[in-house]
Amino acid sequence: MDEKIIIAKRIAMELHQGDLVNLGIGIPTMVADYIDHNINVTLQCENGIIGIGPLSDITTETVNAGGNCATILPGGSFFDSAMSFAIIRGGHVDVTVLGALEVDCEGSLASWIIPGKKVPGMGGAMDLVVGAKKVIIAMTHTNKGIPKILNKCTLPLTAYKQVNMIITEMAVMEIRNDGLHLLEVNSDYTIEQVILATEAKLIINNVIPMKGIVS
Amino acid sequence: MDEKIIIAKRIAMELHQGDLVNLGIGIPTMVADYIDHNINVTLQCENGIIGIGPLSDITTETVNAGGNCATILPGGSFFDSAMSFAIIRGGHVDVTVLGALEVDCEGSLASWIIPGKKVPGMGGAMDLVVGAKKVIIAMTHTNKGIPKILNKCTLPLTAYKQVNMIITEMAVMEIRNDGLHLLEVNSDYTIEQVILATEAKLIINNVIPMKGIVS
Amino acid sequence: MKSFINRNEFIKLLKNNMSIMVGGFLTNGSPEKLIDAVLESGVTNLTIICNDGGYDNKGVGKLISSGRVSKLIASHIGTNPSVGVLMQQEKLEVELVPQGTLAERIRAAGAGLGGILTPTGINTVVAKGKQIIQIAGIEYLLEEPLKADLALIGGAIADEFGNLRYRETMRNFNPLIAMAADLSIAEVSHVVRMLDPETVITPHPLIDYILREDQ
Amino acid sequence: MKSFINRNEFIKLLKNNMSIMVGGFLTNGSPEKLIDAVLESGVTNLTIICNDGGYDNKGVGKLISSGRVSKLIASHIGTNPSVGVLMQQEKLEVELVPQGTLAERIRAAGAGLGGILTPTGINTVVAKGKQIIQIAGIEYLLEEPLKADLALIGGAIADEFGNLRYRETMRNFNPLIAMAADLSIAEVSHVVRMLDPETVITPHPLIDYILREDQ
Repeated sequence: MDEKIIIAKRIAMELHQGDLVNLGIGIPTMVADYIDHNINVTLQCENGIIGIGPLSDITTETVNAGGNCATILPGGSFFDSAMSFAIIRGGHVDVTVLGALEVDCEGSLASWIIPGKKVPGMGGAMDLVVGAKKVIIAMTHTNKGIPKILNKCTLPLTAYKQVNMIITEMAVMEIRNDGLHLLEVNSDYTIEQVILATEAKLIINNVIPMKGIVS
Repeated sequence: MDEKIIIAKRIAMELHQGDLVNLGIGIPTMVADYIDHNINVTLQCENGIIGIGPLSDITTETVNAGGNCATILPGGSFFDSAMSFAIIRGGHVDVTVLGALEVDCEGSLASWIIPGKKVPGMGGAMDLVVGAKKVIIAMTHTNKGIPKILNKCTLPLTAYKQVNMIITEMAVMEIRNDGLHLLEVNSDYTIEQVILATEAKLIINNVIPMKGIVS
Repeated sequence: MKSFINRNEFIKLLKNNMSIMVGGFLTNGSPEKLIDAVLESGVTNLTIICNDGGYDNKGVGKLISSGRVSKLIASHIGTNPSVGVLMQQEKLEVELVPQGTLAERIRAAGAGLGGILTPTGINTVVAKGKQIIQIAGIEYLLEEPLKADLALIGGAIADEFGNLRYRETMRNFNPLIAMAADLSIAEVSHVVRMLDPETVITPHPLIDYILREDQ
Repeated sequence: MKSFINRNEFIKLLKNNMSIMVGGFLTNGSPEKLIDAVLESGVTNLTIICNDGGYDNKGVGKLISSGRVSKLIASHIGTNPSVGVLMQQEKLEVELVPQGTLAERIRAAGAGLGGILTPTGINTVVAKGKQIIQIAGIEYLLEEPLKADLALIGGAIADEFGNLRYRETMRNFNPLIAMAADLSIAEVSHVVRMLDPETVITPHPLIDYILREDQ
């Protein structure tokens, strides 16, 4: 199974009936395809829509946060950017899923700038990770072997101590008060491989096989 | 002519084409009846309406700031209280007309509380006088002979240095940087009578008869 | 949205000492059925946050007159004589807040802001005990967010998803309180299948329950 | 509302060194005709405030690529390569603002607030040089209002009074900038006699001019 699909499928299992969810660009967007059809999850985009549906082949004036034409599902609504971020910052979004360049064991993340190289800007990410009740990072475990899960982020932060979970193709990790817990490991990998691919110290108690992977 | 009508008629002359205006309860409400029919003035109420029209004999869900059933005119709109006060505080209201218990020559006013006697509350008055571009006080010149236009307000303030004009049945006064100017006097009164009825020092240069009074 | 509930289910959510935000402006847009249910429930020692004290026998005034309210946070209390009487008897504590500040403090709580800076109330008793911050040479009061346990919303139309619209000036504080309480419950005049996404005022994730009429 | 104006009358309002807020999110809801007119006018050294840098040949991106912009205040610049190039050449100054903070700073200017306290950006470079205020034990950044000389609004429907509606996600920053600039000009797809007062998003007193199509 493609590693992006592994990540997206596992994250979809973190969504629950009635949740209002923001999915970032990239792997997070793919999560929508794997949500359990028996539950109602409402997706919102920070540009001002609740109830965003699948992408649209025809040009519409409904766009997602990536600027791509999309649809609105029954029960949806449109609003302005102040209302959108009032909803986000005010804690009304249950889960936000986004990618990151680095995450650390304190739950800080870096995702919006590589000084001297690339400055896309933070967009709505800083507000989303501060405001959402649960922040899940969706990313490949390493950057071609170089750890991205660090003791301390080296790049400029998107937010300090806001991440709750990290889900990669190798493992599911949770940030708790005492540090970064390894909860689940993809059975294609050993715990040792995960430790090696992770700079941050992992707290290991009761590791189970990563859910959602049908081998 | 009734003194309330004198005040309302004169204030109506301060309104100009395109103005967005808030009229308080009492004499200010009467101003609406005397606006020049050749100009478009839009009235708003702080409970969330632009384009409020005459009172309604039948029960409606459109009420004015006094809670009375009213109508909405063509071009009007409804919105919530945050938007309403964004418009008010943000300087988008051209003129606000309200009553006062006391006004002083610095432009401070007191209108919402008589300690130990009456505490109606400030409602939207504090925001209106701070936010509107022009603040006009509509009131009788004295309280049964006791001056209400003072050197310094004695009651708890509604706002400090926000009033631009005071219009009474006796006179039209303007608060400028150098003090309170007497601009117009109702020809039923002498300048001396106005001075006697006013505690605050009046700056008197070029007094003309009060406009809008047909003797 | 979670679901529709009936009067008895709503009453089970109520507890003594709760803080309750109630929509409405001089009872226009007031959720009378929910207020009646609070009255019937017998809960007491409530903190009520509402634009005004309503009338003796209408709106939050019913709760105040019945002695169920120990604290009222409002901008205006002049229409309900019970408020003044209970204040004098020291049975009711009243915090008067300028209307625009009240709206903005509620919005701040719902929008995840730590506070707002307003010019309203500077140099008045409203400023007492509050931090004053100077921005670009102008003084502003730092006003803190206002949250509640419960929001009782007077809506007009709900759809089956829980989206809300209001009618005419009934909107006032209703959309604001929907965001600022731990639990938000709306009563509406009628329920439709689906509202136009362009005209939804309160998106369904902000509403927890809608009162169902018992026949 | 003042009146309808044509392209040439609009161009006469433009000056070098102006600060201009432009609606739109990745050009969805972007006022392309007004932007083209700004381009045609030849004005330069502009400060542009917009959610993002648009695309090289679309939205505010057109102004940036043409070298007319000396400062850009935005949340995201990754979609327009010109922005990065001009930044490196030190021909363009960029201030990156988190999207929710940008929306709230613009709203604060339009609503007469001296600033807002947000948790977004705490412990990141966004906090640099800004006042940190602790409320109830939590740290917030004090973010100041953002005003402009001109707001260019991408509307959908105007009525003859100047009230505006938007379409789908085109709403985004448009209603916010309408309140925060000295002069606000909207372009719309069509004009109707009168909008339903319940569905007006931007009330007419907030709009100075509407662009009339030259045939």
